Parts: sequence; structure tokens; C-alpha cells
Amino acid sequence: MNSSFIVTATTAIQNTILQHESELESLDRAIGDGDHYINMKRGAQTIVEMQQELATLAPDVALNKIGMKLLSTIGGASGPLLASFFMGMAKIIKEKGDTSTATYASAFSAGVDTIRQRGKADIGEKTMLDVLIPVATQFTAMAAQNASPKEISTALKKTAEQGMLSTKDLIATKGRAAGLGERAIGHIDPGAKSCQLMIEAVCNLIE
Amino acid sequence: MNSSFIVTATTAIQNTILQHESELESLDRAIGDGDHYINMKRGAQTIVEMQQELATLAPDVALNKIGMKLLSTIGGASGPLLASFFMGMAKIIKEKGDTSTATYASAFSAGVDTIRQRGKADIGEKTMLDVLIPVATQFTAMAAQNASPKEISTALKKTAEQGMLSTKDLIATKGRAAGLGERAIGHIDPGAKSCQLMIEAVCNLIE
Amino acid sequence: MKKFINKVDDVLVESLSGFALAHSDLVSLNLDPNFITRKQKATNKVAIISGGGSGHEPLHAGYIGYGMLDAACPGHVFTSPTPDQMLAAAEAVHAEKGILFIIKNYAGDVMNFEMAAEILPFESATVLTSDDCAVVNSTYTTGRRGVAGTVIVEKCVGSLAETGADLQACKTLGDKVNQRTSSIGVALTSCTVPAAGRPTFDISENELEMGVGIHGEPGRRRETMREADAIVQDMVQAILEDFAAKNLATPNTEALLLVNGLGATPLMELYLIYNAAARLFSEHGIKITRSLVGNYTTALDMAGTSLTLCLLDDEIKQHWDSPVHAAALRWGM
Amino acid sequence: MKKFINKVDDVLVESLSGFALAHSDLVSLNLDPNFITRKQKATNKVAIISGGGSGHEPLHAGYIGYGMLDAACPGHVFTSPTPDQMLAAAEAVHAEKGILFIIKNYAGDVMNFEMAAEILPFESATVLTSDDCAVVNSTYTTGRRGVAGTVIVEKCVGSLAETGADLQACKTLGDKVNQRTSSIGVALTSCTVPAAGRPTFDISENELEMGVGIHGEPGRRRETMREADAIVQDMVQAILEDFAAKNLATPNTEALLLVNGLGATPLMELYLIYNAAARLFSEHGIKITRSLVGNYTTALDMAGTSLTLCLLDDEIKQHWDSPVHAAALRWGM
Ligand SMILES: Nc1ncnc2c1ncn2[C@@H]1O[C@H](COP(=O)(O)OP(=O)(O)O)[C@@H](O)[C@H]1O
Ligand SMILES: Nc1ncnc2c1ncn2[C@@H]1O[C@H](COP(=O)(O)OP(=O)(O)O)[C@@H](O)[C@H]1O
Ligand SMILES: [Mg+2]
Ligand SMILES: [Mg+2]
Ligand SMILES: [Mg+2]
Ligand SMILES: [Mg+2]
Repeated sequence: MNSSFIVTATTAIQNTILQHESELESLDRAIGDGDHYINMKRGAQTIVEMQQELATLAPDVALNKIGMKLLSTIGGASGPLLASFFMGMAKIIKEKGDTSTATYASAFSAGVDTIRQRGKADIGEKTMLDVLIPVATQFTAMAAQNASPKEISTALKKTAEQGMLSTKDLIATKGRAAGLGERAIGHIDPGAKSCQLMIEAVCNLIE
Repeated sequence: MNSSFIVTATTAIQNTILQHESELESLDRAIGDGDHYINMKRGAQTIVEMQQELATLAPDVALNKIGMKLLSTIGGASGPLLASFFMGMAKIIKEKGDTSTATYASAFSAGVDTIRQRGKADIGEKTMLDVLIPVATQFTAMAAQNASPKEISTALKKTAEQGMLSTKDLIATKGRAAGLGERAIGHIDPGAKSCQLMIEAVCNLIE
Repeated sequence: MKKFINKVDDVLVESLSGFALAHSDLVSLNLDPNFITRKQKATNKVAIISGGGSGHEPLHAGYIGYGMLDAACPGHVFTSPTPDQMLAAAEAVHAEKGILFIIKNYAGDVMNFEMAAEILPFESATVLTSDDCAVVNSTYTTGRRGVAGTVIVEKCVGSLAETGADLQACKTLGDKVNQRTSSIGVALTSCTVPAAGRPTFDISENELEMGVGIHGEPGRRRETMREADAIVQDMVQAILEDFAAKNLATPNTEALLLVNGLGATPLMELYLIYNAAARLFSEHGIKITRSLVGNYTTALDMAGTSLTLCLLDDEIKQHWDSPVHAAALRWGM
Repeated sequence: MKKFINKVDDVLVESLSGFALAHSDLVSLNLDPNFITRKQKATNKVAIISGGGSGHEPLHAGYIGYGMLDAACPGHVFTSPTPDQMLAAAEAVHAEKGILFIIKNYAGDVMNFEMAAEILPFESATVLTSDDCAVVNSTYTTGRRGVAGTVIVEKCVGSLAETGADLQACKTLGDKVNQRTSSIGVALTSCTVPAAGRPTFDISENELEMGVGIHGEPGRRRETMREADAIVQDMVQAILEDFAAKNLATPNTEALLLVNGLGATPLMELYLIYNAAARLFSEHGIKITRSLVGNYTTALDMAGTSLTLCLLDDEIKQHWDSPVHAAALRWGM
């Protein structure tokens, strides 16, 4: 992963968010407050506007910058969580200093862990973590087995999709839907959906 | 006219008001504030509740009582105007002391004059006076010509109807519709309509 | 119709009772005839009484208290109160210096108060408010309605009355404030009178009613919905033209700007409107030095707003700024 | 969607600008990052900062002023503000005794304020408000939302801070008031977030949402519309059960009753609701000695209401009664 990949990824992420406007909106309307799409759109937009600058930076610096910018742009629950992800990821990439698949896998995992700590949540609580944790686990495992980027991206897309779908039958115990009890059942978590979309979009770049 | 006629008339008036709910409502909704039916219903209801007492009173006392009660019950523009009518009428009946058709005609005219003074309005201003003034004029004329009650009631119903319809093409210069300018054109004045209905109902009793 | 009500016939009394209960430190409620007075009867001052149809809350009962009204007579929803209410209220609050009635200029209110005044055993005078400039091309003052500017009249006259000023002085100030005040309203939705059970007028998703009355009376015209700035621009224009027609110069004057919500408009939008209106007025040389933003004269559940501009002078400013302690307006105490 | 707005993206800044302009005697506005502070910076006191998504006006900016908040950080509509806003606001109002953040308990607000607090160069503490008892059967405090009770917390803590009390004392009082406060809301219509352009939820003409959140989050259940008394009865019941669950005895206690409008509910209905609620609480031995009725914590243009009961003690009473001078709450000065 170099900075030009990051730039390409930001465009891909913005596109997938914009393409799924009505789906993301309905999900947060059903069990949240209806702003998740708007929040994600605002975040993606700001990052895309930084592309020129990002292209000139080292990957870890670029990722950290993205995190900081998301933190001051998105707000809501998804803002600090996604920001934490990028900042957590940047830290590992900076530490390891190499560009191996294993490094990216452990950076991704570190990002997810930062979200976990920030949100004091775990798998099974009907949040974005139901997508992110399984993906991080699998990414790490496949990287350890020296799977090819192509194999990995294909597998992660599938895992993300499963994780996203798994939120449908859960009662939420974190986030805004935590108040709904049984009423949350039958609805996919909006943050899980947007994370799945972003993972899919980025994986699609690795073919 | 004796008090039992007054009692019968109050029932007839209440019935016609209740039967024309949607028409009266729509008219005041179109060029007023939508409460004319409610006001008239409230007034009629209160008077009907007084029937037992009214039956025991002399006609002039009964009419005055009706006026006082309407004054403290209806409110709005129609309250003091209708109250003025009954109080003005009562005064003449008391003064004249007889029960001739001419006395009733001049009492009716006096009632209408009291409205005119209270509302500082005249014919052609798109109000109830467009019904009441022509009816009063014709009532007085026919009484002077010794027309029969039956002839008079038939004629007054027609005049009332014409007066009511005449308000349709007028611009209002008094009352709540006075602000509408051209926009009032095409709508019958609600007060004119309810007066026409009441006149019709009472005339129908005289056959 | 979806409202927090029980029986339609009980709405008024239940709401008045809640008001009196919530503000039992400030007011007393009398039922049948219905009127509300200050808890502490004032002495040796002109008693200021207002009233009108209900549905415009906090007008008028919310303005009862030190520095403003002595009593208010609430009618049925959108229907003038009756003379017996006014007589009883006057009886209760008369304090040796006569009664001043402040009445919004509607045929019904005028006639009912007039009939009360005619039989009142005290000296009385009347200030008719007629700040609504929505109605153009009318030489009939009867067509000019009293709307949110009434709050400013009540505040200033109420302040003067506390100083012990006499009836004529109170009336003179009220007439002056009314003359220097102009308002215009706009509706995005109709209101629904509880007893009617359905909206007073139909208005589609892309329309607005420019110049609407506070009872949902039609205004200047039905227009296509557009951006707030464009709507406010027309409202400001109407007010400026009204002052011009009244021969009141506006450039280089100080003014009070009241952005009033008609009942269902969020404060967020009212402040956005204030922002647009204040900028436009100041572009016309008017210095907005006093402001009020919120629901002060409503039309039940109507989504809409009105702008009121009052041209200040030292006297009006002094009486606007003076302490007031009512349920809906309070400062300085 | 029919709203008084211009471009959807400009709603917040235009509304904040209008607010700052209308209350320029009281507040100063900073844009980018967005925060609002008192005009007169306070000295030598704990600085009280609140904030949250916009759309709940007058919360929070309307409570900036003597006796209440020092600053507020408004986020986008219904979206938590960001740490840079809080840091800048803290920098602006810090007055030697640390920062107290008052935060409504939503994941987004909590995390953003937390991240700000972690890098804040001053001592700080946090009061999390969680008065909404709509959410039952949840052992997760994360599920319990802060709603209109926040106003009471802000008022009391703000009062204590003016006395020069230290950070811990302010936090302790805030936590106590929150603990003694319980709220529940009900919606008759949805709100519409400007950027979304359509209602957050669908609700039919004969339904109500019992326990709705101030962002239109679903509540306890969808119910059939019914008389106000019956609705209020259920709300009162929920609050009483909540106090019981908290082991707070209610009989023979004094309480403050706040009947809050969610944005599009007329004052006339709010007072009718007050009437019903006050009667029911008093039937349960609760003495309502303080009241507040109006739009204090809204949900944009939602037609609905919330009831908040705060069990008073001498300390809370003293701080509730003390002078306050903010745009949306003012007494004693
Ligand atoms: N504590 C948490 N841990 C992880 N994810 C969370 C947590 N709280 C909320 N989320 C995620 O955030 C999403 C909502 O984001 P968004 O709608 O942008 O913010 P808000 O809920 O503040 O309106 C949820 O769908 C969920 O996936
Ligand atoms: N000055 C007036 N003179 C005569 N009739 C009037 C006058 N003003 C109003 N009206 C009549 O009153 C009617 C309206 O009555 P109503 O709706 O009960 O009262 P309001 O207009 O106060 O709501 C009008 O339709 C008109 O006929
Ligand atoms: Mg959301
Ligand atoms: Mg009418
Ligand atoms: Mg009326
Ligand atoms: Mg949100």
C-alpha cells in the first residue's frame, strides 16, 4: 500500500457511499436517527478533497491525517470510531515501517482494536464491529498463511458481507439502537453496512 | 308571535344550523377563520337549553333574554351582532305592546338597525346585512300592504336567498374577509348564509 | 387531527387550568366567566386588560404580571371573548385609575369589548392594535389585523402603567407603539381548530401563504415555496413599504425585530429567519438594537412565522427595557 | 419537506449566526470550529461546557449565560460535535478552575467529548445525563438517553459553579440532579432532518410513538392514538416506575415538573398536558412546587411532548431558583 493506493481508495469509498444513499439512510432511520449516510458522505467528501495533499505523504502520515480529519468532520458515533481506526492503523504502519501484507493485516487489526477500545464494544452488539472484527481476524490469519492479495480480498469481502448480515438478527447493546430491545431485530446495523461497503470497495481495488 | 312560537323557532333554527354544518364550515374556512359553524352551533344549543324558561316569559322579555345569552355565549363577530338583533327587536315589541304583523316587521327592522350600528356596516359589504337589510325592507313594505303571513314568509325566504347569493360576487369591506380583496370574490359570506338559513327556518314555521 | 386533547369542548378550560397551575405564583384563574388576573392585585394604576380568541398562546395570559397586563380574557379558540368576561375581569383588577383595553383589531373583538366598555362602571379607553401589513389596497382599517406587534404594545403600555401614568397617557403610548409597528406573516401549513377537526385551509407541499392571518385567514397571495432568504426578502419589503405608506422614515432609525413562530416552526428556523431579516433591514439603514425570537403570538399548530418591526424612540425603548415578570416574558426581575 | 431554509448545508451556520446576532448582548459565536461562549468571559470558576447535535434548540446555546453554561458546541443536526470544537471552546472559557462537560448520553457525544477530554490541557470532569426512562429492560446505561432533564442539570450545576465551587462539587451536584430526574417522550409526528429531506419515521394519523427519543429514535412501542389524559397517565406511570427502580421514594417529595414541547406542539396543548400530569403526580403524593412549560429541548419539527420530573431537595431547589440570564431561561436578573 502506497499513498497513491490510499488516494484511489478514498475515491472508491466515496463512490460506494454515494451509491448506497437510500439504503444507508433507511437503515439509520429504522433503528437510529437517520443521519448515518449524511455523516459518511460528509466524511468521504472531506477526505477526497484532501487527495492532492495525501498523495504527497508517507502512508502512515496520510492515514493519520485521514483519521484526524474524520475526527473533526464526521461527528456522531461513527466519527470518532472511524477516526480511531485510521489513527490506530497509522501507528502500526509507522512502527513496522514495511509494506508487507502481514503489516497491513496487523495494522488493520490495530485499527479495529482502537475502535473496540473507544466504543467499549465487542462482537455481537450490533455495530460496525460485527463486520470489522471477523474481517480483522481473517485478514491476520490469511496473511500469516501467505495468501495472495487476490485470495485475501475475495475472502474478506465475503466475511464482511456475512458480518453485516449477522447484525440483522441481533439486539443492539451499544450505540443508538441499544434502546430498542426487540424492535431492533430484523434491521441491519447502518455502521455495519457502511463498513462492509467500504471493505468491499477497497478489496475490489486489489485484483 | 307568542313565546311558544319563539320556542319552536329556536328548535327550527338549531336544526337548520346543524343540518348545514359542512356548508357553513367551508364558507368560513374559505374567507374567514373557520369557526362560524361552531359559533352558531354553540349559540343555538344554549338557547335551546333555555326553552323551558323562555316559554314562561313575555315575548319581548324572551327575546331580550336570548340576546343577552347569545352575547355571553357566542363571542366572535356574530355574537354581539346577533345579540344586538334580538335586543333591538325586544325593545320595539315592548314599546309597541301589540302583536300585529306591522309591529313584528318594525321590530325586525329595529333588530337589523341595531346590527348595522354595532357593526358600522351597510348593505354591499359582504356580511349578514346583505341578507338582513333587504329582508327587513321587504317585511316592512309587505306588512304595510297587509300581506298575509304566508305571502310574507314566502317572499322573505326568496329575498333572503337572493341576498345570500349576492354576497358571492362582492369584495368584503367589513369583517374578517375584509383583508382578502379580490380573493373573497366567488365565496358566499358565512354570516349571510346562516342568517338566510335561520330566516328560512322561521318562515317555514309560518304556513 | 392529532392533538394532545381530551374532549374537544374541554380543551380551553383544561389548558387554562394547566396554565394557572403552572404559574400559580403569578396568576389566578376564574372560570365561568373565564378570565385570568395577576395573583397580586395592583393598586393605584391603570389596569391593563387584553383578550381575544384562544389558540395564540402565550398571548395574552402569558403576558400577565408586573410590568405588563393585569388581566386577560380568553375566548374560545379563534373566537373573541364575550362582554361578561371583560366586565368581570375589569371588576377584579380595577385599581382606581381606569381600565385600558388592548384589543387586536378584529370585528368580533372590537364589538365585544365595545359592548363591555359601554356598560363598564369605570372609566376606560381602548388601544386597537393593527400591525398586520399583509392587507394591501384597503382603505378600511377594519381590514387591518392586530397580530404579534400586540406583544410590544402590551409590554410598553404595561410598563408605563406601572409608573402611575394616567389612562390617557397609557392610551397615547399604546397608539404610538401600534403606529410604529408593522408585521407580516407567512404560513407553510394550516392550523387545525380542535372543534373543526381538520385544517382550516389546504396548502400543498410546494406552496406558501404570504400574509396569512393568525387565525389562518388568507393573506396576500398563495405562492410557490422557495428559499428562506427569498421569502424573508418579500416580508421585509412589505414592512418597509408599510412604513413608507405610513410616512414613517426608516433609514437611520433604531428598531426592535420580533421573529415570531406561529406554533410549529422550530427555533432553529426562526433564528435562520432572524439572520436573514436582520441583515436585510440593516441594508436598508435600520439598526436592530432589540430582538425577540420565539413563539410569542401563535396560530395553534401552524408552521409559519411572522416578522414584526417596531421603530424605537427613547420612550418606547425605555418601556421595552423596563422590568417585566410574566409567564412568557421576563427580565430585570 | 417544507422548511424555512436556504441551502441544506448552510442551515446550521445561518441559524447559529441568527442566534448570535439576536443575543449579541449575551453570547459570542465562533465559526470553524463552531462554538458559542458567553459574551463576558467568567473568571475564577469552573467553566461549564455542553454540546451535542443541533436540532434541539434552545438546547444548548440558549442556556449560555450567567448562572448556567459558559459555552456550547453545536454539532450538525442530530450529530455529535467534534473534539476540535470542544477543545477550542474550552480554551476560550477556561477560568482557572477546570472544565465540566455536561453531555447527553449518546455514544457519539460521549466518544467525541471523551477524545477531547483526553487531550485537554486543563483539568476536566464530565456529567452524563441519562434521564430518559423510555428504555426498559436494559442493563446497559449506554441505552439510556439524555433528554430534557439535561436543562435542569445545566441550570443547577451552572448555579453552583457561579458560587466558585470546585470541579468535583459541580460534578457531584450534576450527577445527583441527573439521578433524581426522569423523563419520557411521546411523538405524534416524525421530525425531518433538513439534509435527509424526509421524515425520519412513518407514523399514521391514528398512531403515537411512546418513549420516542429526541432524534426520532423509536421508543417503547407504537400505540394507537388516544386521549391526552390516557397518554399522560402512561407517561406518569413510566416515570414513577423509574423512580421506584432507582430506589428513590416519591411519596411526600417536592418535585419540579417540566412539560417540554418537541417543536411543533402548541403551548395550548402543553398546558393541557401539564394540567393532567400535575394532577396525576399529586395523586401519587408528589408535590409539584416548581414548573416549566414550553419548548426547552426539541426534536426539530416533531409534534410531541416529554414529561420530566426532578425530585427536589433543598440544594437542588436553591440552585434551580437562583438567578439565571440566558437566551432561553431567565429569572432573578
Ligand atoms: N460503541 C460503539 N462501538 C462500535 N460501533 C458503534 C458504537 N456505537 C455506535 N456504533 C456504530 O455507529 C453507527 C451509527 O453511526 P452514526 O449514525 O453516524 O452516528 P449516531 O449514532 O451518533 O447518529 C452504528 O450503526 C454502529 O455501527
Ligand atoms: N361589521 C360587521 N357587520 C355585520 N356583519 C359582520 C360584521 N363583521 C362580521 N360580520 C359577519 O360575521 C360573520 C362571521 O362570524 P363568525 O365567524 O362567527 O365570527 P368571526 O369573524 O369573529 O370568526 C361574517 O360572515 C359576517 O357576516
Ligand atoms: Mg445516526
Ligand atoms: Mg369566523
Ligand atoms: Mg372567529
Ligand atoms: Mg446522529
